Amino acid sequence: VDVTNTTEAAGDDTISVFGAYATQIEEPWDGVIHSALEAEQTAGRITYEFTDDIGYAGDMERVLTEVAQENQPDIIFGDAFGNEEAVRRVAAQFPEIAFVFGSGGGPADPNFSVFDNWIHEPAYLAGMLAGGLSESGVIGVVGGYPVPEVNRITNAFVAGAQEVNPEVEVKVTFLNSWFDPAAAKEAALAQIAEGADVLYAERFGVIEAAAENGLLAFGNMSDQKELGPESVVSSVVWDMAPTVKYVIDQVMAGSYTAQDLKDFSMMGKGGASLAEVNADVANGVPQELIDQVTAKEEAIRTGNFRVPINEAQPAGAIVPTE
Amino acid sequence: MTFLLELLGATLRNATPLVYGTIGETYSERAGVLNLGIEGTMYAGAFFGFAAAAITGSRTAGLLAAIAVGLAAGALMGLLTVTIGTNQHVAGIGTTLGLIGISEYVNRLWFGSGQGLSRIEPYPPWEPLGPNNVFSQYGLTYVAFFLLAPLAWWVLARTHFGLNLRAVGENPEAADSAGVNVARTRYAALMIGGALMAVGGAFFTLAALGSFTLDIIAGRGWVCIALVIFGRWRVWRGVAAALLFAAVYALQLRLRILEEFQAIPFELLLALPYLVVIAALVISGRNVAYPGAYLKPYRRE
Amino acid sequence: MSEPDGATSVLVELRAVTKRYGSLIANNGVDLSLRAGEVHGILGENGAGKTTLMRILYGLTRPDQGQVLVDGESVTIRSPRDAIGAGIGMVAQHFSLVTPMTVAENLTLGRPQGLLIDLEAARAKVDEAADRFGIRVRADARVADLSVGEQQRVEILKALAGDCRVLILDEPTAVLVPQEVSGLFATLRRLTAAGLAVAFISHKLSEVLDVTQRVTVLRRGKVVGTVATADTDERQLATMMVGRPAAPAESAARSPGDTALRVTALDALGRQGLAALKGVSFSVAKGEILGIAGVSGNGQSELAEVLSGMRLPTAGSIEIDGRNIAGFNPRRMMAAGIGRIAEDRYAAVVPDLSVAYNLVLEHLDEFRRGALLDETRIRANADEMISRFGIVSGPDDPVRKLSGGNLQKVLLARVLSRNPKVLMVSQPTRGLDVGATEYVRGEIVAQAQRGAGIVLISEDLDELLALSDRLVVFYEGRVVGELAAAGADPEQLGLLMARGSAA
Amino acid sequence: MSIWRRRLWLAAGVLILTFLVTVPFLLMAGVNPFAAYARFLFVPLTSRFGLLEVGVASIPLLFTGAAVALAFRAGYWNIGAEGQLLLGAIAAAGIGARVDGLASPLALTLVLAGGALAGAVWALVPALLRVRYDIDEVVTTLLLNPVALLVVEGLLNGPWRDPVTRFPESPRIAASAEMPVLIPGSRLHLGFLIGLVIIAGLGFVISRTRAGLELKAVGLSPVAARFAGINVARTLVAAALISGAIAGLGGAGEVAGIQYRLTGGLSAGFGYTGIVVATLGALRMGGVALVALLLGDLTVGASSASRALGIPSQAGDIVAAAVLLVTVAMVAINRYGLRQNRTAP
Ligand SMILES: Nc1ncnc2c1ncn2[C@@H]1O[C@H](COP(=O)(O)OP(=O)(O)OP(=O)(O)O)[C@@H](O)[C@H]1O
Ligand SMILES: Nc1ncnc2c1ncn2[C@@H]1O[C@H](COP(=O)(O)OP(=O)(O)OP(=O)(O)O)[C@@H](O)[C@H]1O
Ligand SMILES: [Mg+2]
Ligand SMILES: [Mg+2]
Repeated sequence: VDVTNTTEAAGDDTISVFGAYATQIEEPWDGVIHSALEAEQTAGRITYEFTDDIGYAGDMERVLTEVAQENQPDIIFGDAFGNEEAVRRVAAQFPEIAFVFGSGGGPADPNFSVFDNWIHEPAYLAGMLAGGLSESGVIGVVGGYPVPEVNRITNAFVAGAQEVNPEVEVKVTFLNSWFDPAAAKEAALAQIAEGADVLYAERFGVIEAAAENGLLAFGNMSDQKELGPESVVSSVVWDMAPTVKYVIDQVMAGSYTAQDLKDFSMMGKGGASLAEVNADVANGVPQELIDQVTAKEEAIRTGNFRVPINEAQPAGAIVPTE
Repeated sequence: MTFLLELLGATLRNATPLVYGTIGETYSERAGVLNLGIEGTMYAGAFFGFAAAAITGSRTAGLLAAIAVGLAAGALMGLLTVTIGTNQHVAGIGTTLGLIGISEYVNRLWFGSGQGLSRIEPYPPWEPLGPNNVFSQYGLTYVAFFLLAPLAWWVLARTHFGLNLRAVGENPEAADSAGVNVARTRYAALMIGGALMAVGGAFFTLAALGSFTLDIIAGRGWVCIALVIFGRWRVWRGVAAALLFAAVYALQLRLRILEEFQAIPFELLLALPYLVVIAALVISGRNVAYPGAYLKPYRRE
Repeated sequence: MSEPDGATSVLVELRAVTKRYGSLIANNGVDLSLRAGEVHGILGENGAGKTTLMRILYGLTRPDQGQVLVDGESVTIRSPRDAIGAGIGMVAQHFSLVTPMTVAENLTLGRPQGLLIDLEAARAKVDEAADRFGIRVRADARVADLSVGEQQRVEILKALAGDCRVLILDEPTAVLVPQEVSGLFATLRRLTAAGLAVAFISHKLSEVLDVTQRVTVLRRGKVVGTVATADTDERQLATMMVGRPAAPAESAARSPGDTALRVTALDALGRQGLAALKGVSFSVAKGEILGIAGVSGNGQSELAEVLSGMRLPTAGSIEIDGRNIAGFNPRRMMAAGIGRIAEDRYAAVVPDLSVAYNLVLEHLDEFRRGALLDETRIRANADEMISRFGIVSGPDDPVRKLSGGNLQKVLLARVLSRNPKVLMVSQPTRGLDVGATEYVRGEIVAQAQRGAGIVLISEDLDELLALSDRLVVFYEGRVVGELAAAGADPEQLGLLMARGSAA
Repeated sequence: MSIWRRRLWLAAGVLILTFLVTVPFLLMAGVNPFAAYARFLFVPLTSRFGLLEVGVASIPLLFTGAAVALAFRAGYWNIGAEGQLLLGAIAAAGIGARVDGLASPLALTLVLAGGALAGAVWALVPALLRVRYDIDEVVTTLLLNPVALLVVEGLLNGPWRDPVTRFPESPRIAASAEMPVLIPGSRLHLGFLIGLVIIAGLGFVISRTRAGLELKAVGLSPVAARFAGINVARTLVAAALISGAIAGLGGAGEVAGIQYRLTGGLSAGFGYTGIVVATLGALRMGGVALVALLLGDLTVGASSASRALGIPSQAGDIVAAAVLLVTVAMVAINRYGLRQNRTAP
């Protein structure tokens, strides 16, 4: 890509980036991308504009085309889930623009790169904490839709819990909505009623249920300690900064190629992490459990342990198999 | 037994916003106006209730703000359907669209678009018998069942205002010629109804969650429209309809995570509340008539 | 024309009232005064402006010009609330009652408002009215369950509950049976004796002569004159109204032939699901008019609905040409040869469709080319019917805009153009003025002369006696008497209708 | 012609009032309201691309608007176009994935017919409940919408889940089942033409045929229609089924012309917007077409404005709501005036 060709980058060192999001940016997934790009803009490396709430009903193709034709950015970030074919069609028409999209598919030459929130590693670690902290032996997960990404982190969380406590039972509820915190809370309360005492909040609304009942919870996407200072043990954090930085560097250097950027969303490159364990939760967290998790974290980082990737839809009631 | 008691508690909690919405819509429709603005009014109540509480630090201020927004939404519906006499479907859908748009817009301008949520300390549950029983509910739930429902019924059945309200919804010509101010009565009904809907929305932000997120109402307003018709425009039947819906909703959440129900796709269980209400409507038999002046603007000549 | 003693106090006065609807002048400089203790008749043909004038007085319409004076003071009446405040009450042509509510609730509506409904006060008013004016209704009955006559009494009670001194009655007798009419008149006399003024609108000259003290006649929005009832007669009033004397309906000689319609042991349920027809049997010969007499609510409406195909009988047979058509739907009823003129004209037409379409709605099969409507023939049919039946409207006007008389003509045209074997007519002249009434009755008689068997359901005893060859009397869903119309004794007939037996 | 002058004034009034109502929000976001409006309403119409995309955006609304208008005309309050559209999409995706090897016209016909049939089937139960047991169709059609979405999601999470991406999308339909594009290089597909033909056809049927007259009679006065010998129940069921079929066809069009597969998000509430299209179009087919195009314009314009001016995306919804409300209000005022409801103080 000839960076110097674009008008905005002409005078100085900045390049232009456009964010095109299917959901509103208040939705956590796209919010993570948006925050990372805003940080880069603040740092002065890029100019950043965005449009959101494009939806899944056929508008993405038009909006991307307009963006490519009128804004002519150097890079377009966004999410392709639910609009996969349309996004790839537009990308193919504008090979001089770097398209970097959250996607379940592979990269496409010359310009279509993919990423995803590969946070199954910290999810596994959170699962270990959950398995070790649960006194009832029942933990709960409340997720949006059973899409691969959510299945992946849920299954990793369950596997982590099972490693620490093979007898653990897991309740999994999908809301069939990305936004419905009231439903999420009710789902969590139903899990609590069925015995769950540690909850994984893939969506908003779950931590509130745990907090109200004096139980423990794990946040997702960002560190959500402030939603339940005495309940949130830790959070499974996704950070797009490494991905965004890498892509911008590449484009600036004129060496951008289409690739799968998944590594940048994993723990190894800092794109995924387990938030600092919150010692203030009720009854605290036993040091040996923290040590166990820290050791596993190190093993993952060094490549000595690979968290299994399982994208099958988890059942609503996962019981230990004898 | 504990399962049933816990389910009952969850039912009451889940029914709470529906009760506010259903009674609010009942008031509007008994006065002759279908208020499809309900979804947006609940949404705006949730947001502005939250925003006011977050800014002032007072939940009471939040509740009052929600009420104010509800009154304003009702007044807007009044302007459109009573004063101007527009098509009620478009007026309601437009109001919903606009109120959701405004709430989300202001949310972004005031609370930013970054990650994480702004939070307030929500109303704690009131637990006279200690935690984790049927009577560990939010204040707004007690208000809904022990104050609002009887009061709403009493006002409709026993007060002059209630009589006027029913009359302008059944036969505005008759009410007018008896000296009832049709427009004013309809405005009052819409505004009271709007305030109730908004409080139903604020229940989520001020009590259940303590935070505002997009799509927080998630179609519950539309459900209320169906519940009102199912309840044949009676307060008590509407409350019963809300309880039925909430009970099945809470039940399916519990069944889904039981081992015995794994063979059933969870989507089917999620559909259950809707299907049960339809089935109940079929079983409970024919509909009685709509309010006589339903959907009709009143013009004197 | 001399007027009675002017010393009686004038309660309400209208001065030079003018009301325009577009280019049409509904009221043109009308003067009218209503005095304490009088029943003041207001006469005029359909569309003369009577209702408009009364609506102005009651605040339902604002006049373009002119003044309203109450007790000699000029007042502005903007709404019924103002009118009620000024002591004016009105019973409109179309009742304005909230039918799902009880009588007591209707009476409470709009009253001086406390916080709570005081139904006791309403019940007390009902009792008081029964004592003072002989108006009897059940306070806790749902209005929807009451007969039309009872509903009218509720309307009068409503006006009286507002402490009115001036009571407006717009065509109150159009919906009443003779017994009820005399009851109403008795009430009016007691009201005027108590010092009220009553404005009384009617198309029936005999009634006006019977109950009023003065009469004002309107023609095309203008006052023709006000006369003392004692000084006038039917001929003069008719001449004032239409500019010519009214001709009495004559029944020409007819010779009934074979049986056109035979109804045997017919049972049917009514609106509340209670038995409304109980073993009804009668037959009508070709060329015969059979009148169905009865106090309203004794099964005549249900009979009309059954013969229209709108209500399924639960037992019995209806035979035309020896073929049982009981249980047929409206389409097959018509195909079997029944023509229907329903009691509720507005339920028999689609008000928002044009005259032309309404005229063919019952037999669309004949006005189509394949699936398409044959607009040319529909149009031609409309033109023909409009001129043949003298309907005052264009073919494309929605029937909603038609007056009652013209609407009735549309319905007649639709049915009669088909030359039905049997014609079922219900309340054919209710609410119509003298001219329109004559016309409709003439058409019914002409159908009989053509050889149709006619079932005439009417609550107007004069009409039944004038048109019918034979009468059957309905009482509580049964046929309780059958007699020849010629020489029938109205007194006896009335007893039969009221009690089910002539003894 | 004075009627046209009136309409022109009306349109101008709508524009000006909408503008005034929404100015505060636009100023709040710090943008020039005039520039914003130019984007909202006119910019889409100034380019070939924009115009064609307005057409694309209007396609589902042509179908749902026509479906709702037809049902409402018969006095059948079908609030279920959303669910019927989804069922049509399901059928189209199911058939479309299985017609590989068939000639394109045949494949496409099967897909569309299947969509229409599925929409009609989803409309059948509420219609029967209405005419048989007098069960209110507003409740049943409304509550079946979320159920239809759950059927979609159940299929996508279950048997139809894309085996490659494991994302909840059905397998791609065969190329032969795709809607042909009307204008090369654009997305304007055959569905646009079909929608317009259906609207014209319905308009003709309603105004010119016996069935249309019966439909209107039933809608305006069911009692009088029955009295005149029209089979009211049959008319209602027919209207409901055709309405469902048209909505279903709209869903099939989205699958065959835009998405090429079943997805959970393929409808942005098109069924509900159809109610607005129908009522704002005064239940007339010409009105439906016009309003569908207007809303298509607003859809394209709103995202363009948001993107070009950096206005929060919700501004589009606010403007759309203002346009809707101001339009119905102006139409009502134009027809009835404002004074009719004045009562005594
Ligand atoms: N709301 C209205 N709009 C337009 N014209 C009207 C309206 N109301 C009445 N008119 C016209 O005013 C005239 C007088 O009507 P009005 O109802 O007062 O007559 P009427 O004497 O009461 O007739 P009837 O004996 O049939 O009751 C009619 O010719 C009618 O066309
Ligand atoms: N809203 C209206 N617009 C136009 N004309 C009207 C309106 N309302 C009534 N009219 C006219 O008023 C006249 C009389 O109306 P009214 O309601 O008194 O008729 P009616 O008493 O039912 O029938 P009839 O006058 O034959 O007895 C009719 O000719 C009708 O055309
Ligand atoms: Mg009149
Ligand atoms: Mg009349």
